[in-house]
Amino acid sequence: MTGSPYNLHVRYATPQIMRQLMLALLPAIGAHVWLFGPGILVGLLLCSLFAVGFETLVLLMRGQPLGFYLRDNTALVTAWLLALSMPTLAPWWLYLLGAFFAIVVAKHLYGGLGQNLFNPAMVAYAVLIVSFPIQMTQWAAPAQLAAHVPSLAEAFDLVFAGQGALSPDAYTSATPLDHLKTQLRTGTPMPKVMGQPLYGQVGGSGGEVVALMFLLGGAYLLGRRLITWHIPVAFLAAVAVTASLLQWHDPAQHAGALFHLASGGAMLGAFFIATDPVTAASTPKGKLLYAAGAGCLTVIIRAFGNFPDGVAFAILLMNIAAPLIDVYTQPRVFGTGGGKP
Amino acid sequence: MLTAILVMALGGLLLGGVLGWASVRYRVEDDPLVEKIDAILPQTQCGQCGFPGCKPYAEAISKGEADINRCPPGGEDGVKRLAELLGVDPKPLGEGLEHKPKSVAVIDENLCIGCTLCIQACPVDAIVGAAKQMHVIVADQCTGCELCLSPCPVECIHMEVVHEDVATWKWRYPVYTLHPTRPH
Amino acid sequence: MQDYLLLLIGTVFVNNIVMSKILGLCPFMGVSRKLETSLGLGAATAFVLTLASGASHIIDTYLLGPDLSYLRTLSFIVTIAAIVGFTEMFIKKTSPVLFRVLGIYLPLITTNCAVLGIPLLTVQEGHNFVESLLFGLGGALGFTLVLILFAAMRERLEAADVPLPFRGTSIAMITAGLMSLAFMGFSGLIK
Amino acid sequence: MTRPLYRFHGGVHPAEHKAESSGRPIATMPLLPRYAVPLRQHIGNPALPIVKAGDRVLKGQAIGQADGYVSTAIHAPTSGTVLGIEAQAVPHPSGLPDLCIVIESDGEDRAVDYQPLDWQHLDPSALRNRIRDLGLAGLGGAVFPSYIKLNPGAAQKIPTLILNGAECEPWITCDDRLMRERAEGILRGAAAMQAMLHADEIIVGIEDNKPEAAAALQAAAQQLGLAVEVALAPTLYPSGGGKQLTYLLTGKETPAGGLSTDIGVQVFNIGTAYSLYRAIEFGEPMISRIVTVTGHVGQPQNFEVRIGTPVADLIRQAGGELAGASGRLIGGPMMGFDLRNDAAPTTKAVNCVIVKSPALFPAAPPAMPCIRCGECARACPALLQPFELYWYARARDFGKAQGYRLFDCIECGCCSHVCPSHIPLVDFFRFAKDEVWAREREKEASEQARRRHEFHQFRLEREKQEKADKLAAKAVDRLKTVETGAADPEAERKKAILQAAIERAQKAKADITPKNVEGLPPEIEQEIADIDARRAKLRETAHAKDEDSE
Repeated sequence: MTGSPYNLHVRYATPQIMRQLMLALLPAIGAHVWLFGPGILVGLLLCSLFAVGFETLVLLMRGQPLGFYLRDNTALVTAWLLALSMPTLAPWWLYLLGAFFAIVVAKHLYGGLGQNLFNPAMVAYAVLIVSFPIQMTQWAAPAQLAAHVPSLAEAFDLVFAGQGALSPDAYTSATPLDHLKTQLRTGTPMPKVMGQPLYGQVGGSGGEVVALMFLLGGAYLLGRRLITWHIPVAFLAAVAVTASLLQWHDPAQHAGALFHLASGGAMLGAFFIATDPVTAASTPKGKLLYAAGAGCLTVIIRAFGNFPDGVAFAILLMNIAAPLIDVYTQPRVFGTGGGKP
Repeated sequence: MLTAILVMALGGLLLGGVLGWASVRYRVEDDPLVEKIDAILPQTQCGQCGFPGCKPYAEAISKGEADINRCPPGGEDGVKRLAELLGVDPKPLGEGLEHKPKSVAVIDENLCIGCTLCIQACPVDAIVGAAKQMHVIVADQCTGCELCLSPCPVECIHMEVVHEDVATWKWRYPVYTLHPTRPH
Repeated sequence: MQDYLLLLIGTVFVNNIVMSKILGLCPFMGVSRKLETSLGLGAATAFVLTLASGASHIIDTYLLGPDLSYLRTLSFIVTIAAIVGFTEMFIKKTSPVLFRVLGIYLPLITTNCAVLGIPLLTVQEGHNFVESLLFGLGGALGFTLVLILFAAMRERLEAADVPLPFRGTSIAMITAGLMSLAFMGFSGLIK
Repeated sequence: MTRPLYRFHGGVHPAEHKAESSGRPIATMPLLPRYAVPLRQHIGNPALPIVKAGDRVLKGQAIGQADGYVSTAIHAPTSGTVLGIEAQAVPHPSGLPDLCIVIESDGEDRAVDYQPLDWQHLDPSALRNRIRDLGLAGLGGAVFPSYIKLNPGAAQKIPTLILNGAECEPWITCDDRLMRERAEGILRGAAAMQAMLHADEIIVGIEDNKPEAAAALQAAAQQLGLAVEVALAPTLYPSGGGKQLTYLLTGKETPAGGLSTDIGVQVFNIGTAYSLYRAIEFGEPMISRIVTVTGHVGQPQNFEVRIGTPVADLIRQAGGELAGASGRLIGGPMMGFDLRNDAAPTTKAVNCVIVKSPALFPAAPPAMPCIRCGECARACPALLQPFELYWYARARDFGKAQGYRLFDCIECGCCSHVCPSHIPLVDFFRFAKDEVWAREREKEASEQARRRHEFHQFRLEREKQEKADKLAAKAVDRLKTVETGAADPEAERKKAILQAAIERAQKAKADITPKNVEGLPPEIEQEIADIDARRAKLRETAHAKDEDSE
C-alpha cells in the first residue's frame, strides 16, 4: 500500500519542532540567570531529569519503543515549561511531584503525546499550588533587591537540604503579583504599591526583562511559523483589554494592562503554553476564542481570585472548553455554506 | 398536624391532576426505536439470536428483554452501533456466537433432487426452483443465514465464503511500524 | 440588578454545582458520552431545576411557612418527582431517541442530588422568588455547561490510546478531577 | 491574459521533477505480441464483453460494450485473435486480478474501417451514443465516460468550458507534451465540445511551469481563429484538481457533493479533448493514450501507448529499470499507488509510470503521534480539518469522520505531504471512505433482505389463510349436506361436483405451492435451463454407462 511518498521533506518534523521550542526558551532562561541568579538552572535540570525518568518508566510499563519516543523531546519541553513556571529554588520533591503529575497523570494516562486534554505543565503547576501554597509562592528575589544571591552550589544545597544555612528572607520574596494582592487587601492604595522597588519599571523588577525575553522567543517561533499568530495575539489582547477595563472601572484597586502583560506568566503562557497545539483549540476562529478566554480569565483570577497568578488556571479552564470550541467553530468546507459537524 | 396532612394531600391531588393530564396530552402510541434497531441489524433472518428473525430481536432489544450482543452476522461492529444508539457500553459477542466472514449458500447441482425443502426454509426467498427441478440460489439475494443447510435431505448445499474482488476491495487500516495502535 | 447578575455568575462558575459542590455526579458521569445527549439532559435538568426551585420557594413561603418547615424535604421531593414525571412524558413524546438514550437517568433526575440540593440551598439561604429562580437556573446552567464541556472532551477521549486499565470510566473520573482542579482557579472570586 | 485568478486555500509545492521527461518528444510504442484490455477501467459498470475466445478481431473493433449508464465501450488495440477473457493483474491499488480480454497480435495491425463522425449534423443524443461506443472517457484520472459529461443537461447550455492542462502532479508530463505537439488537435476537440455544450467560452488552465505548452496552444488558437483563453496559473499543487481549477479560473466553488455543471462549468482534460478530435475527425476509438514513463529508468519519456500494453514492456521501452529500482508507481507521487505486478496492462486511467529508487523515494520514516499542529488544515485545498478526520478515522469512528466531512476530501495528499509527524493521512481517509461505502452496500443488502423476508412472511401468511378459507368452506358444505339429508339426489350430485372441484383446487395448489419460478429475470431462467440441460445430459450418460455395462 502506498504511503504518501512525498511527506519526507517537511520543514520541521515533530522532534525538531520541540527542539525549536526549547531554543526559543533560551533567551528567557539566560535573562533569568542574569537577573535572579543561577538557581533556575537547578530547577530546569531537576525537572528534566525527573520528567525523562517518568517518561522512560511509563514507556517501559506500556511496552512502547523507548528510543523512538524519548527522542521526540516532548518530555523535556514539558519539564522546562514547568520549571519556568515554578518558583526558583523550590525543594526537590516539589519538582518530583510536579514531573509526576505532568508526565504520568496529565500526559500518559491519556495515551501519551498528542492525546492529552490538559496541558501537562499546567496540571502539575495547579496541583502544586493548590497543595503546597507556601512553597509555591517563595520566589527567588531579584538579584538587585536580594540580600544575597545564592550561587549554583548554594542553590543545590537549598533545593536538596532545605533552608538550613540561609534564612529564606535573604533570598526570597513574593512575586509582584502576590505582593500586590496582599498589599491591596491591607488597604494600601495602588500608586503607593506600584512605587516600590519590587515592581521595577512596569511588571516587576527582573521579571519584566524575562517577560521581554519570552516575547522575543515567541517572536522567533512566529517567524519560523511554528505557531500561528492567533493564540498569542488574542491572549495578550484579552489580557490588556480586561486589565484596562478593570483599571478604568476602579483605578485604586487594579493594576494596568502593562503590569499584567509584563508580570507573572502572561508572556510565557501566551507564546509557549496556550499555544500547545494538543490542548488548545485548533480552528482559526476557535484559537481566537480560546486564547481570548484564557487571557480574560487570567486577569479576572489575578484580580479577584485567591491565587496570585491566573495563567495556569485560565489555560486549564480553556483546555476544558477547547474540544467544545472546536466542535462549534469548524471552518466552512470548500463548496459548502459551512456548519458544525 | 392536620394542616400538614391537608397540605400534603392538596399537593398530591394537584400534582396528580397535572400528571394525569400530561399522560393524556403526551401519549405515545408506537415505539419508533424498534425501527431504528431493526435498521442496524443485518437482516440475515438467521435466528442465531434466538428470535425468529431480525424484527422480533429488535423488538426484544427495545423492550429490554434481549441483550445487544446476540447477533453474530452483525459482528462487533453491529454491537458497537447498537450500543451507540442505545447509549450503553459495547460488549463482546455473546457466548457461543462468533462472527463469520460473509458467505453464500451454493447448491451442488449434481446432487439436488428438487425436493423444495430448502425453498421453504429460505427466509428471503433467495432459492428458486420447483418440485423435481434443480434449485438455484440467487447469490445476490442470499444472506448467508445457513437455514437451508439442515433441511436438505441429500446435503447438497454448502456455504462458500465471498472473496473480495476489485469492485468490493477496501483500503486496509494503515499500518504503523512503531506506533502501537489501539487493539480492536 | 448587579446582585442578580453576580448570583447567576456565581452559581454557574464559581460555586458550580458539579465542580465545587460535587453534587449531581451520577448523571455527570453517566450521560456525558455524547455531546447531543448531554445537551438533551442538560436542557431537561435546567427545565426541572428552574421549575423546582421556583416551586419550592412558593411551597416553602406560602404553604409550609416556619411551622411546617420539617416537611421541606418531603414536599420538595414530591414536587420534583411530579415535574420530572411531566418532563419524562414530554420528552418521550417529542424525542424518543433522547428518551431512550437518557434512559434511567431521566427518572434519576428525581434523585439527582443537585436537583434536591439546589431548592434546599435556596430556601436555606433565604432567597426571594426571583433569586430562587435565578439560583435554580444558574445551578442548572452550571450543570449543563460542565456536562457538555465534559461530553466534548470525552468524545475526543474516546479515540485516544488510553492505557487499558484507565479506559472508560476511570479516565473520565480523572478528567473530572482535573476539571475540578481547574475550577479551583475560580475560588475566592465571589464570596 | 487579463483573467483574474482566485487563489484556492492551501496547496503545496513539491519538487516538480518534470524536466526528466518533458524534454523528449512523444514516442510510439512498437507493436507487441500480446495485449490485455481490462473490462473495468473506470467507476460505474465494467464493459460487457462481446467477443469470445478464438474470435478474430481488427484494430479498433469494439470488444466490449457499455453496460448501463456510467459505462463505455472498449476496443481491440490491434488486430489478432482473442485468447480469452481471463482474470489477470490490473493496475489497481489492491493488486487483485480482474477480468481482461487478452488479444494475441497477428502482427498486421489491420484496422476496421474508421468512419468520421458528421458531428455538426448528427442528432446530439445519437452523437453522444456514438462517442460512448467509441469508448471515450476522461484521461485526467477519474476516467468518467465523456458522453455523459458532453450532455448539456436540462439547461441545454453550460456557459463555461474549462480545459484542464494544469498537470500539477510532480513527474508527469504527458499533458505537457501533448499540448506542445498536438495543440491543434486539442483545440479542434475543444471546439466540438464547445458546440455540444453550447458553451460561451473556452478557458485552458495551465500551470506556469509549462510556458511552451501555453505558447503552442495560443499559436494554434490563432491559427484556427478559435476564441480560447489560455490562463497561466501559478504552479501550486493541486491546481489541476477539477474543483480547484474551476475555482482558480472562475472564483466559483463547486458545491460539496455536487458537480461543476451545477455552477455552469464543465471541465475536461486536454487529453480527452484530443481523443474527441481523433474520434470525430477520423472515427478512431480510444485505443491509445499518452503515458509518461519516468523516474529511475534509462530514458524517461512520453509514449503513445495502446490501452492494454503491459507496464513491463513500457518500462523496457523507456530504457528499462536502472539498478536499484525499488518499485513502481502508477500515477503521480501525490495521488498514485504502488503497482505490485508489472505484467498489469495500462488502462485509460494510467497517465504515468514512475520507477522508484530509494534515492528518489526514500522509505517513509515511522509515524509519530499527531500533535494537532494544524499544518494539514493549512494545506488542505478542501478546507477540511484533516487532523480531526484522522483522529476519528484512526479510532474507526466513521460517523464522526463523516461529520467532519470525510467525503469532501479529494485525496490530493497535501496533508500527508506537510505532516511533521509523517502520518499517512490520506491512507486513513481512503480506508475510512471504503469502510463507509462497504457499510452502505451492506445496509442496502440488508434492506433488500428485510423486504424479501417481509414478503416471504406475507406469502406464508396468505397461503395459510387460503388453506384455512378452503377448509372452512368445505366444513360449511358438509354441514349443509348433513342438514339437507342424503336423499336429495340433486344435492348429492352438487356435492359430488363441489367435492371434485375442491379436490382439483387442492391438487392444483399442491402443485403450485413449492414453486418459485415466477417473474424471474431471464438470466436466472437461462441458468436454470442450462443446469437442467446439464443434468439431463448427465442422466443420459449415466444411462448410457449402465447400458454399456449390461
